Amino acid sequence: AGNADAGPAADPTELTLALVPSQDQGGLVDTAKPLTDMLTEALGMPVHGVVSKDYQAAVEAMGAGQAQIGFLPSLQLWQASDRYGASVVLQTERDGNITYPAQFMTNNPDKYCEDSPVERDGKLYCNGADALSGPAGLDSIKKIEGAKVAMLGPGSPAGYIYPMLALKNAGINTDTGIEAVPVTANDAAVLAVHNGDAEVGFSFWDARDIVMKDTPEVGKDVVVFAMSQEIPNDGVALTNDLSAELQEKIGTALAEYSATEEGAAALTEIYSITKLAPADPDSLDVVADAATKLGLQ
Amino acid sequence: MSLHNPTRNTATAAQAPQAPAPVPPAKPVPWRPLAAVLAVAVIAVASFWSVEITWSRLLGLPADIVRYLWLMFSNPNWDKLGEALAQTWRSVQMAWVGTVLGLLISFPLSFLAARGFAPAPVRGLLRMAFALIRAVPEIVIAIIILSVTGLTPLTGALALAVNSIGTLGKWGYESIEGVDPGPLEAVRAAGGSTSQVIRWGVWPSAMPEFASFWLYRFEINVRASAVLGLIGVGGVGDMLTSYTQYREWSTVGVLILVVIAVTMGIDAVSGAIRRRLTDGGKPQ
Amino acid sequence: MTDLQIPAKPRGRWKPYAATLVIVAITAVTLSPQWGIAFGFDAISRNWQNGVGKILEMLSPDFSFFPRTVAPLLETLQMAVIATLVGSLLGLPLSMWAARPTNPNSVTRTLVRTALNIVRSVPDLLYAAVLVAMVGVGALPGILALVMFNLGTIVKLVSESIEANDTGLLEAGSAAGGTRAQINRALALPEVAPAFINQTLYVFELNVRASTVLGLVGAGGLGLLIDAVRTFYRYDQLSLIILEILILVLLLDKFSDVIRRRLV
Amino acid sequence: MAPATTAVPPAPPGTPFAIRMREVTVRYPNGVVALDRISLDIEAGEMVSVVGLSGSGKSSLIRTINALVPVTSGELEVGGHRIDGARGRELRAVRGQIGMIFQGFNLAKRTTVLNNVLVGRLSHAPWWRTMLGAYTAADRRLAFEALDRVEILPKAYQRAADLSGGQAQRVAIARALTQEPRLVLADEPVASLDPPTAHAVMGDLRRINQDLGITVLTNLHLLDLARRYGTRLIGLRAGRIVYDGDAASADDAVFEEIYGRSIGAQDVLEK
Amino acid sequence: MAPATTAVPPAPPGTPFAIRMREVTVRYPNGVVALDRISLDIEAGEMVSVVGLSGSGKSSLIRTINALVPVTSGELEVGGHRIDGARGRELRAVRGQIGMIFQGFNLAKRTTVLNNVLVGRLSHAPWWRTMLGAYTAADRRLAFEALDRVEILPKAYQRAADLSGGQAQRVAIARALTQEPRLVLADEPVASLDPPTAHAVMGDLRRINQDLGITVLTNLHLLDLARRYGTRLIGLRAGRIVYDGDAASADDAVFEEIYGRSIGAQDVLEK
Ligand SMILES: Nc1ncnc2c1ncn2[C@@H]1O[C@H](COP(=O)(O)OP(=O)(O)OP(=O)(O)O)[C@@H](O)[C@H]1O
Ligand SMILES: Nc1ncnc2c1ncn2[C@@H]1O[C@H](COP(=O)(O)OP(=O)(O)OP(=O)(O)O)[C@@H](O)[C@H]1O
Ligand SMILES: [Mg+2]
Ligand SMILES: [Mg+2]
Repeated sequence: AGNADAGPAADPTELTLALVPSQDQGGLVDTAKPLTDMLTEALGMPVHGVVSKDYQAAVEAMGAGQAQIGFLPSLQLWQASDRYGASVVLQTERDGNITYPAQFMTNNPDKYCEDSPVERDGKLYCNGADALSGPAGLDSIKKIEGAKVAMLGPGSPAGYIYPMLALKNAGINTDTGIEAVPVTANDAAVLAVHNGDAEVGFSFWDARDIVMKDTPEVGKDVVVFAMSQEIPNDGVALTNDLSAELQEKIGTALAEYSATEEGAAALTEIYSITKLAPADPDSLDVVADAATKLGLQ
Repeated sequence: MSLHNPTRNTATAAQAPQAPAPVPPAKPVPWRPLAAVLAVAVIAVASFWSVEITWSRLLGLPADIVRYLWLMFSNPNWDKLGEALAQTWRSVQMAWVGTVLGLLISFPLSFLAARGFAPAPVRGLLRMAFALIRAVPEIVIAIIILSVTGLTPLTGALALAVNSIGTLGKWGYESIEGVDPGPLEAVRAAGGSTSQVIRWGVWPSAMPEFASFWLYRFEINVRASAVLGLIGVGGVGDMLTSYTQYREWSTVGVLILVVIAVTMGIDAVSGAIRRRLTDGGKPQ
Repeated sequence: MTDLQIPAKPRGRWKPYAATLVIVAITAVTLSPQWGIAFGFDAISRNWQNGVGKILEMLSPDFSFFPRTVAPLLETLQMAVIATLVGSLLGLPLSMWAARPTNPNSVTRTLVRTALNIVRSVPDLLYAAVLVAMVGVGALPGILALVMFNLGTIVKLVSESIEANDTGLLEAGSAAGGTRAQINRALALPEVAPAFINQTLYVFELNVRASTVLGLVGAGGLGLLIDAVRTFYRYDQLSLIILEILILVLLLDKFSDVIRRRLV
Repeated sequence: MAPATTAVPPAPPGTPFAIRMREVTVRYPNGVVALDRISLDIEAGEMVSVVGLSGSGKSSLIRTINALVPVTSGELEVGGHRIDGARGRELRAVRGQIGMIFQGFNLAKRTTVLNNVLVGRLSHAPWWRTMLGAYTAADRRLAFEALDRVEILPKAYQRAADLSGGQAQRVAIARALTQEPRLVLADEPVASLDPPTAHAVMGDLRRINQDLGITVLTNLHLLDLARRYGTRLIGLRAGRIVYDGDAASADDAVFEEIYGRSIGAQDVLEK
Repeated sequence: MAPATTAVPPAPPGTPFAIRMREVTVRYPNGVVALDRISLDIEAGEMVSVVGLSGSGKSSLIRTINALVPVTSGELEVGGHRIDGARGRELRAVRGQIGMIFQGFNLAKRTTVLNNVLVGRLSHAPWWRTMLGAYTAADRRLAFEALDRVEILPKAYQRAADLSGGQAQRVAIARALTQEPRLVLADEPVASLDPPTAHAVMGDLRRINQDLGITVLTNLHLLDLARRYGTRLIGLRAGRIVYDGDAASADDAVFEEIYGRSIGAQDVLEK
């Protein structure tokens, strides 16, 4: 435990890293070990890692000083800095992108596709969504009006915030204009569309991969017909009770680690991260804007 | 005295013709139970009628069950067994500490919440507290505690302890109130004080029930770690949800086997203890 | 009377002490920093204000949020009612099957017990996740998951209370030449009724609380709403939802209190 | 003596049951020998009292006759049916004709008196009726008649839990009568009743014996009752029959033989 | 009659308790009046039998004397202590000197005979000892002596659940004796015991009355026992005293007055 009365500017003698794996990716994360091992060595103090799947828990832990380093999804990055003054230092890069799109899927391509679906890697796309980056095909989402839509909880960027923002921008009243079928995981959104519980579903691109493991036909039955605007990737926030030097040290250590070949390999292997890039605070404004527009009042 | 009376066949055969039928009292109409049954029926019908369910989905269920059982158990991923056991041990630790803390706190409180052992205001307050604990979602309790003790297994144990107090307290005062009043009266008649009445009048008869629901709560706590796993304090529940979410069925199968083994183990121990306490462990 | 033939203390009196020792040992291990969860009071004494702060934040419910909670609350109740009803009606005969006095046949009894132990050991979260893959999202997987969960709980609690009760009266049925089913219907049923009704109410409460899980399978209800308000740190709205659940829990407590005093 | 199985034809419907025991031994799983090679013939229509110390085997005797306790060795026949080893449907049919009054009444406290009495019809009514609790008018009439006979008809719709001890005892008797039994086994039916109530109950038993000719076997603690209401007296001691004869002529010497040397001596209390 | 509170000094240690009741009425919450303006004086050292129909108020009388049932109106004094209205420590001290034998024994079935008997020492031993079950050698010796007196010492370490009815009854008596009481209240202590055991128990009660001078008040069903063992007989009917006099001289006319017109008549069973 930290020695509280060692002086006002004293940094804790050990750190806790809270890793909230992005739900918006295809792989399973159950350890923070490579990161904490590396940080322990680089900082010369023990760093404990905790994988938390609850957004609120991680942010509150940072707020209460129980965790100092947070690997958080975009909305929570913004909330941590907004509520508890944490500073966002790094953002993750996947396949060279620091952003990713949300996808609109349907089991009724005849209604939503302007062109005939094309196949890529065993999955169908239409309306130019096969470019695999957003935005694409957003003209077609007006047709969603009145349909049943499978969506995630309001904390999910790809499963809720960005697609809903797109619907709003397309002139649809998101409270009354669609019939929400709530789900809380990306695979469930895909399945809801596949099973016909909803005509349209939101998820990250491309959540169909998860489901195809035991339901292979999902790539053909569920067609992606639009991609949202690009969503900022998750990133790293540090609490404001750490001294500037320590913050600096942590940021550098992480960035350098991802630059080494072995570091990059480990990050890709475990978190599908190819690089940790300096944060672009502006990219979070979009999240903040969306969250305030859509927040529950 | 007629030992053998060949003309008599049965009670009715000879009696029915001449004797007038006895007049039973008017059958009382059980208004209260009838009203209760009616209310339940109305609520049930309303629920079934208003809920939006495609019942036809149930038709495919048996085939689906077979398919998923196959996915889980045809080729279990034994590589994960070690980790599963380690996480189970962690769950058991949290559950154990949570149960022990919970029972230490709830045990005296449940006496204060039982009719006849404390003033009515104390009783009302405690029952309200038990109800409140049960009303707050586990994860919210966990987050409050997390701001005190951080993302550690201790948080998990404390959250389980707080949760346990709500249920154990309720079960406790219910079974205390259900105790046979006889022995309790005997202690009172011998000049026993309230604490002595509890020790020698209530405890001997309530003990098996207490032991059985303490063990049951332990079992619940092992499983409840699924929710706590979400906040990152670990445990087998966390693994279960993650692997299910990413549809790694072969691993899920292994995890289920581990959980079943643990639960059955607890159940066997609890059964043995219960038998010992209720009938002195005599052979069946 | 000075020469009492006091009987020797029976052997085996060390057993309770040994059991206590084992329990203390397990607790020590689980509390220890090396093998267990590192129990300590230092964090609590240092940071308890944090927890109090959070609780204080929750003490002012936002009543204007009430209209938004009505529909989810009804949805949760709807599923809880159906699941409780189905679960308890299936659970009643199974409980009799799983209890020694009402089913002396040890083979079928063990069979039912084992099956229900397995049913009970699978976390509700898992039922929900698997069932949503099988029957799609919505109320159906939620209700099915709850029914499984209810079955396990009811059968365990009710069969234990059958075994704890006096069972001499069942002999009267045997002596009158009744079949097992007849005896259970005519004699065991009225005797387990209070326990059964109470456990059913308890399970109903569990089902309302399990709405967090129902949210997971897209069944909506309070669970989803709780997730939503948590995402935006609306502790005032959260406390309103908790208040609603609390009222429900208190009502159920009251019911079960009345039934216990009336029937027992 | 030759086994009586083949010699005696099953009793025709309606006739009272006789009991034949040949060298019946009952040993409980814990090793206690409750009945020790008992041979006993009770004729149809007799009214027999059984007396003995606590633990002498009175309850075991009655429970063995009804197959609630299995026979360890020996032969037991009730109304011409072999009971030792009988199982399932056949056993239920015989039991259906034996009315049993338990020492502790064994009523279902949480249901009505009437429902308790209708338990006596279980083996006679169709299965589905007993499941639904929808007994025929004839069955209900039998139950009401039995309740009337023991003068407790007004309580028919009360919960059994609300009865006083004497009333509960009478309901247990009515249940046995509702079976239209050919044999009544009563295990200490008047323990803990005050004298007027005790006499009323014993009078009821004598009446069904005399009026209906039903065989009655009663365990009793009270010697004056045994002498007054029984026609035959059986004394048990440590699982063996130590007296079997006329009830009226049993004198104090007989009772001293049954109960042991002297009142208060230590050996009369132990098994 | 003036209230006796101030007139009678509290009994010195060791002397038996007397009982004074003045116009005591007991009404249960459901409206039943169990005792109806009873006035009664029982001298220290008397041996009194109480008889009456089921529901006449015998148990209520005994339970009122021990303050297990509150007095609705009237005055009640035991051994010079006012009982109506007494609470807490004072009441416990008085109760600690009244040995009570319950109708249903009221043993804690799941603990040993010895622990049940040691309940009699609760109000005498230090609190922590009673909590831990760590009684002094002197207390344990008292318990063993009481068990020996009722001839059940060998069962000291058995679970109370494994006892036969008569044995359980004796443990209840031993518990009352272990209190070193100045007054014994016995509620139908011999119901459901066979005659030798019943006489042994009544003999025990008479012995503690005669040898130790302890006041004894016994409810009884059996008139011959009441006549034989009591020095004074009290007849209750519907909550009132209908007879109070010498036990030996109570004849059949007295009993008919207590029990009602005739045996078996319907009205004797109802409240
Ligand atoms: N279920 C049982 N298991 C083992 N032993 C038993 C069982 N029931 C009775 N016994 C023993 O068998 C013997 C005879 O018991 P039984 O109940 O027949 O006596 P009883 O004559 O009816 O006595 P009581 O007058 O107390 O009713 C006793 O020693 C008793 O301890
Ligand atoms: N706890 C109670 N609440 C209400 N009424 C009661 C209670 N206990 C006894 N009674 C009623 O009070 C009256 C006297 O009961 P009491 O137990 O004193 O009778 P008793 O003479 O001891 O009878 P028994 O011989 O059956 O033991 C009865 O009418 C009874 O129904
Ligand atoms: Mg017996
Ligand atoms: Mg009484």
